[in-house]
Amino acid sequence: MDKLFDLILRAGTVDRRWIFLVIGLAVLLPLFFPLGLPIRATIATQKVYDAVEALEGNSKVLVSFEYGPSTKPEIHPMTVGLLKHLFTNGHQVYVTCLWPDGQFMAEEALTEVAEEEFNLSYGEDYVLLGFRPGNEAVVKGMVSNIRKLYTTDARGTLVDDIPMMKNINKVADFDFIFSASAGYPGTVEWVQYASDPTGVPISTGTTSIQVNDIMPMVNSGQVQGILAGMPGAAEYEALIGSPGIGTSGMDAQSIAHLVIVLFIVFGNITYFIEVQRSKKY
Amino acid sequence: MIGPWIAAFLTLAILSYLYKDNPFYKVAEHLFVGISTGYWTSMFFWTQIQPNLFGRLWPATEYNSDLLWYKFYNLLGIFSSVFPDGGINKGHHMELLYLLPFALGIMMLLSVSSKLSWMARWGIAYTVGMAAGLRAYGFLNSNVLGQIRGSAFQIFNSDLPFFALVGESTFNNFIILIGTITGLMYFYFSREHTGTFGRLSKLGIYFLMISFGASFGFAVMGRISLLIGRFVDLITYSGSAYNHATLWLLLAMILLLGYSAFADKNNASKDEPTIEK
Amino acid sequence: MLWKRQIPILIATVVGLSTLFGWFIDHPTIESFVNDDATQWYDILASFAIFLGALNLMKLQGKKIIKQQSGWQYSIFAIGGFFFAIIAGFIYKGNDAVEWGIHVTSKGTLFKWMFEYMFTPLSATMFALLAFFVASASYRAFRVRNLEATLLLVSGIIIMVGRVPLGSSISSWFIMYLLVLIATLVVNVKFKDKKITFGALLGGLLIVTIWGSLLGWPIDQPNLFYLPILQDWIYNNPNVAGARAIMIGIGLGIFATSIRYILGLEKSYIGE
Amino acid sequence: MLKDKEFWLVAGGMSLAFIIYWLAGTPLFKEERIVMFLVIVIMSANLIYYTRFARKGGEIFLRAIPGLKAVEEAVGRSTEMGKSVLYVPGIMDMDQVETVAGVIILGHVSKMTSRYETSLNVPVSRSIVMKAARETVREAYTMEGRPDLFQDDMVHYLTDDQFAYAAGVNGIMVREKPAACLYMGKFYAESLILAETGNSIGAIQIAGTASQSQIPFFVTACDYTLIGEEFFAASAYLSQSPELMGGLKGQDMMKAGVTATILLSLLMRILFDLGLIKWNIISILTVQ
Repeated sequence: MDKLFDLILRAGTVDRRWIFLVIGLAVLLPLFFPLGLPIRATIATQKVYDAVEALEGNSKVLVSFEYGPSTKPEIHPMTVGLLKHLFTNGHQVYVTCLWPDGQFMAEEALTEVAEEEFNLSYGEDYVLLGFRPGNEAVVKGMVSNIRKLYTTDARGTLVDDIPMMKNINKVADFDFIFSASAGYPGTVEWVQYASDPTGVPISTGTTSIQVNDIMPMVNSGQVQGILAGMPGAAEYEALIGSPGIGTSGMDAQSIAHLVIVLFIVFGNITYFIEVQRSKKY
Repeated sequence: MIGPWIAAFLTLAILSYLYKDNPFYKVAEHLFVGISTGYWTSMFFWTQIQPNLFGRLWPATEYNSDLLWYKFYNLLGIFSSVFPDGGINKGHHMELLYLLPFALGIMMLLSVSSKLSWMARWGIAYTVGMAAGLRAYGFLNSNVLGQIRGSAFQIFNSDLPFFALVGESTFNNFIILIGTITGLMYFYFSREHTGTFGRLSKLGIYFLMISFGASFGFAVMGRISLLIGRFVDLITYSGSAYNHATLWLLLAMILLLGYSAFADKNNASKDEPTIEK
Repeated sequence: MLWKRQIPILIATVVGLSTLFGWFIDHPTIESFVNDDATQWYDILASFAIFLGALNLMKLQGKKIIKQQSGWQYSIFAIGGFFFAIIAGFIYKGNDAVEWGIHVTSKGTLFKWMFEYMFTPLSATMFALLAFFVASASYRAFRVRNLEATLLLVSGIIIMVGRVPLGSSISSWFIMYLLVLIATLVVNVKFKDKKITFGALLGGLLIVTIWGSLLGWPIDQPNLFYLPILQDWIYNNPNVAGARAIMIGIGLGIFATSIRYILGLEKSYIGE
Repeated sequence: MLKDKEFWLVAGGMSLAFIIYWLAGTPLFKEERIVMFLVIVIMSANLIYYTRFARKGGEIFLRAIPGLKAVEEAVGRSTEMGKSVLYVPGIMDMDQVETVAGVIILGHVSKMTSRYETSLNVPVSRSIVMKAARETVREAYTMEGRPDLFQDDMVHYLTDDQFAYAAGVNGIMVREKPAACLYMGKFYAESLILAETGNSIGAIQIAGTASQSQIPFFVTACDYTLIGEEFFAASAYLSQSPELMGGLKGQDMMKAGVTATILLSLLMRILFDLGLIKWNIISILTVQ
């Protein structure tokens, strides 16, 4: 028994690079050999899905991209899933960006979903209004008058020449807002300055770390559900029945979490042995 | 075509830090510091100074080449990319009040000379004063008043069950109330944490710890997702469309790092006297 | 001394008071100053200031190269990278169809290329390093040293497992068996009597087994032991309580500190 | 600071002016924000009261904060080991109150390093912070009578970018191996990169931040952490000046007030829900 304990103790003081290696493999291997764990939607994700389902046909939906490449793995699967859902249900999508690099993300998502998968026509089914600097001032500006802020869209077309922009003058003209947010400016600003004052319902998808900040608003009903990080995206993909990057990442995510938990348990076993031994002597 | 190779190299170079501090990481780190400084300098200039400052001082909407003010502007026109002909069209009106931040900005730049370094103080004082005024109100409103309102729940609400794991319940509301008040007690500075007060503040710490644990759990989730994203990119770059960039670079780096580790070992055995224990 | 001391303090006080009380004044000019201009001015100021920083960086890295201090070769990359970004930002657009100004956010420019193939992989990978650090930190620090550390650990683990698909595949009965084992371990440490330990183990296993067979082993019942539901409860209740206490503390701290700056009680930020 | 008589004159004058303004029908006043206005006035008055109380020699007890005691130990240990102290004032600019607090604490830390003749390294991520931090450190060294030890490059700029800054600070840590790393300011995701690297080089680490989502990382990876409000109290503790310590007492009274308000509003709500009073407390707590 003592020998076993010695072995465990020795393993417990292992160089942290071994931990790095194991975590790396725990993430990498499931990407090559998927397990196909079942995905079950949480209440918050279900709320987002229900909110989108509740929209009447041909609704006008504002989707705002507030994330960049460094948080792309968490948020991008959500926006792709949401766009698929919106286009399947035949809604019109208006895209804005509060982050400069959000525009690149929006271009990518729209090309993938609207152009390649759904073959929709720009200006009639979807429009990319693009990035404007000014953080929450942009949100406030859109609430009072979109046309003052956006005279042209991201591709340089005059907004007046875009068919689907007819009758769209301010945020209140939309039926739904979705904010895909990785920080400031993001969901909080949309809720404070756009959704709360105008009463247009809003849903959100955020990075895991931000969920803590937004959750009180979901509980109070200011926000219709929340997609929390990559697992949130995977749950949404499962709800709309179109598995994507989120779903394929979930096996890696589950395994990595399991490995970390095992590390913690193992660390505590060595700690336990150490304490017992120090008591003996 | 060279882009993905560079991207794959930089990704691997940063990851190599996990093994140890090495020349690849040092190159990537220094490059990153340099590029990002240049990136943000350009970004700030083109999204703040040019549109929001110059765009307000010389807006295209009020352009009039007879005015002395715009004559001066035309002189600046040698930098045509920053000061295009006919004023700057960024949707602003002329607001000469913006000469004030302009002046503070110039003073900030002048403070580079050590004799004039006091000039930066004005800008600093402005920044601190503004932050203090805005944040004092904002935080008092959302962090204090907003949270007090959140805690004043309805005890006599017949719609709520007494106990429920999912959703709101009276029991849950009490948990939140007790946690909030005892948690606040932990932050008392002018009282020794002993006796009943100490026990309550201890209970408060327990709530804080649960909260920290929950945040930590969420953070683990987010960070792992990001790593998945990085690996997916690397796998993309290892495809034949990119000439298997990832694989080649990985191989080259492992060889070089392995060689340097080997060389280090030999050096170490030569230089250092052996110590027996 | 007037220029260096009194005026800066006066600026901080006047600006602080006007932004603080500007919130209460119903006048378009003051409203727009508080809402937009005040922060806009700061943004402009900070944009000027970044040139100072860039200069400082170049000075230090340049000094390293000239004096050939250790690792000076790497400083060449820092300086090279900076000038590359400045060229992409101010001198060479790489796409004539795009105007100056929007070239920093448009497709097909050198700036965008730099962003995509240099800036993005670097920052995203640096971010992804956190996955490894988070693992090593939790391995090292999550120990059941005392009740506080244990609470941190337990709530962390429940959230970690409960949020992912794996967690919803774990039956609540499995968790109950696990709890019986842990309880047995605790009993063992406490009483140090093999008989009691064995009795506790047997009793626990029996209770769970009988209960389970009566209910027919539903995966998410009783929901107190079903991780996705348990994590939701922790998250929405004890977590909110702790977070709220910290939030109120921070709010009061920031308020009190800000008032000190405005009243000029604390002025060491300008070197007093 | 004003003398007693002058103080009451000024305070009375301001109250009088406000009453006149109120009676005049409060032109240009956003009346829906009156609750916030009163809260601000009461809280500020409370702070000023305790500041004056302390200045006049009133006794104020403050409990010990372990993290703050450790700061001096950390600097001392660096001195013994002949290594430097690394100070990171967060990654945000001076428009965040946390950063300003971080710069002020830097002032106290640099006093210690000048006394112990320990070298100090402050990489910063914003140019305005560089300017302010430099002035603060210079002043601290001058006040301690060691202007000769001060160099401009002690405070140096790295980059504005979050992760590039983290990479740069990482590099400094693994190459210079400071014996103490202090993180005081506003942090985001880079917090754990810094704290884990600091841990791997075996430095004493003390963190202080009000960034709620980052506190857990510091708590797990650092030796001491100043949590939320403790961080703002730190400069008062370190300065030992009676005014600032009086302010802390004022802060405590504010917390007591908040607790009382929570309980009182619960009670009012019960009375309202039972129909005993006609007025709902929630209506005044809702502020636009």
